[in-house]
Amino acid sequence: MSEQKPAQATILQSLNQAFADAMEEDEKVVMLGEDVADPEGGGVTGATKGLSTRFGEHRCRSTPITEQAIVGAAIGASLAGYKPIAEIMLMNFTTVAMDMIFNHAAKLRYMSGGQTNVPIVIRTMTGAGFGTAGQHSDFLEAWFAHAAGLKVVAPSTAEDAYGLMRAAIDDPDPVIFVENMPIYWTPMPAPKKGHRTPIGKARIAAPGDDITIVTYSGMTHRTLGALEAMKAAGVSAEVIDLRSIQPWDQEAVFNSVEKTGRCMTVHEAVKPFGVGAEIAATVAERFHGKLKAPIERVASPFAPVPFAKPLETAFVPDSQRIAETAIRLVKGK
Amino acid sequence: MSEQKPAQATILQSLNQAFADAMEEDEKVVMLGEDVADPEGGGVTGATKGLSTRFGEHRCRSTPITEQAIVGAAIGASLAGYKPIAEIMLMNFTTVAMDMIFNHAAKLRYMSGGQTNVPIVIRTMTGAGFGTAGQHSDFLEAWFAHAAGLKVVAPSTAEDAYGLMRAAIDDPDPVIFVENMPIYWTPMPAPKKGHRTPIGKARIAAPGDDITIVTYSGMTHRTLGALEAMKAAGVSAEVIDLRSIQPWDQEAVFNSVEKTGRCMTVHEAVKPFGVGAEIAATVAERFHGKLKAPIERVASPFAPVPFAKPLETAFVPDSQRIAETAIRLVKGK
Amino acid sequence: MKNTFTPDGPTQIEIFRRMALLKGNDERSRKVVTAGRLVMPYYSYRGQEVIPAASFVSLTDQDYLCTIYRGIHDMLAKGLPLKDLWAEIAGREPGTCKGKGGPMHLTYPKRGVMVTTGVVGSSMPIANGLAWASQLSKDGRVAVATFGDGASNIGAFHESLNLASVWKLPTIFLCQNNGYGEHTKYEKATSAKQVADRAIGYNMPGVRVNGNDPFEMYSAFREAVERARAGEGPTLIEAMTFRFNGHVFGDNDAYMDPAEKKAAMEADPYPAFRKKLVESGVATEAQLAEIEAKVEADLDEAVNFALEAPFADLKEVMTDVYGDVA
Amino acid sequence: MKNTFTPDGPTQIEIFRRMALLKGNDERSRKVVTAGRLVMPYYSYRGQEVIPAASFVSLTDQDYLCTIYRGIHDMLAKGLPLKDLWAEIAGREPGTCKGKGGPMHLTYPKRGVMVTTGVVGSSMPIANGLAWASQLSKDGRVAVATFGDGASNIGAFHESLNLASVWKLPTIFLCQNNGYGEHTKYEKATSAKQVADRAIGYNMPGVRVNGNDPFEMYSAFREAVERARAGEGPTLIEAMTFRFNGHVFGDNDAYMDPAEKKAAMEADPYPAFRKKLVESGVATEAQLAEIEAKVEADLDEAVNFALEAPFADLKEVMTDVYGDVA
Ligand SMILES: Cc1ncc(C[n+]2csc(CCOP(=O)(O)OP(=O)(O)O)c2C)c(N)n1
Ligand SMILES: Cc1ncc(C[n+]2csc(CCOP(=O)(O)OP(=O)(O)O)c2C)c(N)n1
Ligand SMILES: [Mg+2]
Ligand SMILES: [Mg+2]
Repeated sequence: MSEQKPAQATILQSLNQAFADAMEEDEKVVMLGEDVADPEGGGVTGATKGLSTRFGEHRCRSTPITEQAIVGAAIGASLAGYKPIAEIMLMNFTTVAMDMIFNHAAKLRYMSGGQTNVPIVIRTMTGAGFGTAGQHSDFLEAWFAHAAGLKVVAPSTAEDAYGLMRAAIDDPDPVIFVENMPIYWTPMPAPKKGHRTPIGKARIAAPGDDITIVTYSGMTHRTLGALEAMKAAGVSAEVIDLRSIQPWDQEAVFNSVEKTGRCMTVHEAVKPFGVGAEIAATVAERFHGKLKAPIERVASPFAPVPFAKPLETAFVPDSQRIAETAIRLVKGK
Repeated sequence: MSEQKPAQATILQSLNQAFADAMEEDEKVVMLGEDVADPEGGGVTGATKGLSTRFGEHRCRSTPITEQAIVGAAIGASLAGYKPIAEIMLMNFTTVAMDMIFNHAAKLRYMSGGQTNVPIVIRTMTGAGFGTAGQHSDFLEAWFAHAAGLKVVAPSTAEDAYGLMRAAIDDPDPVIFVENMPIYWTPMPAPKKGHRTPIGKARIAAPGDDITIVTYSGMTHRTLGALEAMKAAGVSAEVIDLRSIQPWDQEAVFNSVEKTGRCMTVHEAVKPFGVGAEIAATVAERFHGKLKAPIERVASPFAPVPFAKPLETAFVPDSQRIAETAIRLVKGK
Repeated sequence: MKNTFTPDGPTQIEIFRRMALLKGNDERSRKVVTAGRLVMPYYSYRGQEVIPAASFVSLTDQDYLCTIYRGIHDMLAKGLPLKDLWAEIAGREPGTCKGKGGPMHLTYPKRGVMVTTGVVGSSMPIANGLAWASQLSKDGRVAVATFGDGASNIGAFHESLNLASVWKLPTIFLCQNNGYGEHTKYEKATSAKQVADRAIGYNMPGVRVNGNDPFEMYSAFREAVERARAGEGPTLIEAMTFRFNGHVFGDNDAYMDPAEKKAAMEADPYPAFRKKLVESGVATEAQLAEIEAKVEADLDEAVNFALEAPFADLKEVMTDVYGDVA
Repeated sequence: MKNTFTPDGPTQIEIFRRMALLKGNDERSRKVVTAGRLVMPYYSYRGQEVIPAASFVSLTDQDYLCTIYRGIHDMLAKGLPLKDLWAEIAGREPGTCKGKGGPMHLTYPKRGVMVTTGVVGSSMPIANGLAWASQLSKDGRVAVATFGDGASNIGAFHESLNLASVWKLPTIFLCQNNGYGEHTKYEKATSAKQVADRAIGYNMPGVRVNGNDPFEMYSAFREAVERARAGEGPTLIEAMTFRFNGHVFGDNDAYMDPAEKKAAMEADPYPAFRKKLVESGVATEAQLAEIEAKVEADLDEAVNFALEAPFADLKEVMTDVYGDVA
């Protein structure tokens, strides 16, 4: 096989590419959100740069600061055959649009008995690390995953950012697309044009034998960053990057736990009633009497995100904590 | 002991009594919400009837249909020393006020470093059974329980409706108070004036030896209604009515599972990422290797609530399903 | 104020036909519910028939409607067939939504009934999206959002009117001001002297009309439609009316001034318009009686059809949650 | 329009003092951030100093303020001490919020700084609650919500102004219209010809003023305060201004017309007012220079204090989540 150095891209670039490719291929794909068009800078992080220039401001349209109206407009246009991508700048601001998302986007297919559907993508950024404190950094994917009718994805690589975005745009139902800011600018292997990452399929980010670590989004990288310390302690972990949270890939997790006999979860969202609980409960039920260790959940402490740098740093799970937990579960206290 | 027939009251009456007693004792207790004052009927179900007549419309005030403004007004008044009880008529409409609840009520104490706090109660009704379909019947307590800074309670008896409401009003932090409509009008033993049900303490609704069933709100009654069938099958279940969901009484649940060696959860909210997941994950971790059966979660299917009566009925867990699950877990398939 | 447009004779008769259909349907609904033949939360619109009847004659089947729990009059005026309606509110399988939506979530895209919401205010943001689609497709469709006076105080109203205006969307915001939101009187909830005043804040035309006057209603709505189709943007119409049966059928009217209710019911627009049609020679008594008889016959058929229809299979609880899952 | 109220000489000097404090603080903040001595998201308010400086001289320490991420000028004008501010934005233990709130969530109840929100529009619903408390307590306090032009399009604005009006709350809605919300120009986001027009829809007084003119600003705000204290209800004030440093410090201004920015900066209200004070004989050059020197000295002290102060113990991550839990 040829040893070509693979092309590199960041998640941000890959998203931008996914938008451009989808809009190029299907004129029904449209985009709306605060500052998304080029006269407004093509998005606060530049994720949508170039799109309005290339496809017209009618297809990539900046909105007022008005999240209910943004999601409502996306829903309505989707009912008429469009495939809107709506940006809610930060995940905490989805709270302003929660009625549109939960009572409407998620339910119109069901309540109409299948006569209508809402093929929209709602992209939203989040993640601690920039000192934006209590109202700009929360992970709320567990809420959306608890809402029948919604799908929820959260990529950790450039390939999956592209592939999941394309799959989300194709999808006949509303998809919440969670973007983690701290990993936005990291160069990674670039996606191939047209690539789709199927929604609901996990990825084995690292193979291993002693414990299955289920994670997603930015925490995938911190988990991978913990592997060396684990290895040094003689622990071989299989890291599963869920990619999709609703639905989540039970088969992949089960297959792995079947092999390792141990499981833990890692996410940045606070622990109680988080995504880890659903995974732990499901795995524990399925592997009753067969697990070699209890399932632990590594997550942020049950508090808002603090501002001060040392506190913010302590808040988010780090590789050391992940490694320690895995080692303890495999090797005992 | 004397065998006096205890006085009876409904949850609705007990709530009304709790409001009246609290407003009588503390003039800082105020009430706001749609139609809550007497000229507007004292609440759509009459829960607040008589209060504005007795304490003045300035203390029990009807609002426009404007949930963000309602919760905002409650937050603001609480920052100035009042203890507002805000009604959001139905739990699905909390989505409209989610920013105020999650980004503000829950976090102001933390973000201010403890300088301010938000002692408000947000009461809200929900529950399937009245043919109100997809946007009026959802249980969203798992969302609120995932939010650091909020407390969440959901009584199943008249005594606890009163006792938890008084405790919630006393509480220095925001409390989400979940009321289940189908059990509103059932006569039950009446609360004693001044009674407090401590937040965070569960109640053993029925003692038993073979399995611990953790439930709350209306499902407590359906679980109790399943006991006879279990008994007939030779299964003795301990029913724990959580009463508080955030925080939840781990000690009570652990003590019970220690005894029974088995656990299941029952709630009306949809199963994935629901409250049952947190309980199951926590119990499974704590009792690793010691459980006699896997922990199962009885809950509504992952769908919006349908309108048609037979479908709505099939949607909500019933006593039969609860009994069957418990019997299967204890007796094997 | 003189009306800009006047419905011609056939249009007047068509308005009457829709009013008769709406009125008949409401009366039948209350009868069937009262008799216990059907159990549902019923938000009677009796008294508000003129608004959609006189308005929607200016729409086509391709135009979009987003309405609310109190919206069966809107849907019928937009063309939702009676049988589909009745089977749905009875929760039966042949209902528009297989019985899964019920009276608060009726949907019928074939006639443009795109969304019925049970959340106050939420018809408006979605109507904008439909209007945006029309603007993108350049297909000339308009999107109508109906809502109540109480809904004019909620955030979604504000965001929607603002967006519609800056985007120049072909959305028509049709406020049915019946003087109450649940049990709360307009004045106690709504700061604007009239809802139409709020249009100034969105730099869009706003007009208050007598929603019980078919001519005024027809003219105002048609103006809005023409403006929307011409790409001139949205309009806010506040149509004054009254709900004869309180908020939800069966509530008691204790919160209402009896005199106010009596006066409103005496001014029932239905007999008034009926009389006017005959007196002006636009229609004969016999013609109108025939329309009414047809409504009753259609209702008989629809109600019977619905109440004899089967419920959907229980497995429908789990279908239509997602499109790609069986 | 003639101003109803005119600040007397000492009040003019006090307004200037606050302007000098605000301007000095903003300049220092950008300097400290640029030098890398402090890392934070910084929303510069340079150019908007007149608004709170000329307004809040009519408030007492007991009056309430709810402000936003771009609100450090508001807080300082309301009396937040510099040391508490700087320690907080540096994330240190002696900060107002022990470093847990940071620049977007500064709180200082001792001077009525009750809430600083990072969510657009969310200052308003909470200010109403504080105003309701004043109304209940009959203590004459007013509650001020500040917000931007962009925020005037969000649902919370609408709900808040409506509730304040129907409840006759002593809330003052102070819109600081700097022509942009993030990178979006006013006209592209806001349908109202002027935000003040929206007051009509709430049947409350609404006024647009030159927010860079201390006299106009003083008069309009004082009128609102007197109205609120007299129990006559809320006021909407739209104060026209400009932010000299874009949305968040460090963004590039590509979305802005350079000529527009240049003109605005040339019309900097600070030197203009300074000159006017001297020319009108209200203050001497020496007096003003002394005020400015004091600001610089206080800033030196505050910055040094903050940057030398310790961070809070890591256990603070888990305190202040609930009041009854250790
Ligand atoms: C967001 C929200 N809050 C509260 C309710 C409960 N509710 C249902 S109808 C209604 C009154 C609405 O009044 P109006 O908008 O005037 O419409 P009308 O019922 O008079 O036609 C209320 C408060 C709701 N459905 N949605
Ligand atoms: C609900 C919500 N949506 C989006 C944002 C992101 N955001 C922060 S500031 C801002 C612009 C606000 O503009 P304006 O109200 O004019 O205030 P200014 O920043 O100009 O002072 C936006 C969109 C937010 N904080 N909250
Ligand atoms: Mg009404
Ligand atoms: Mg602005």
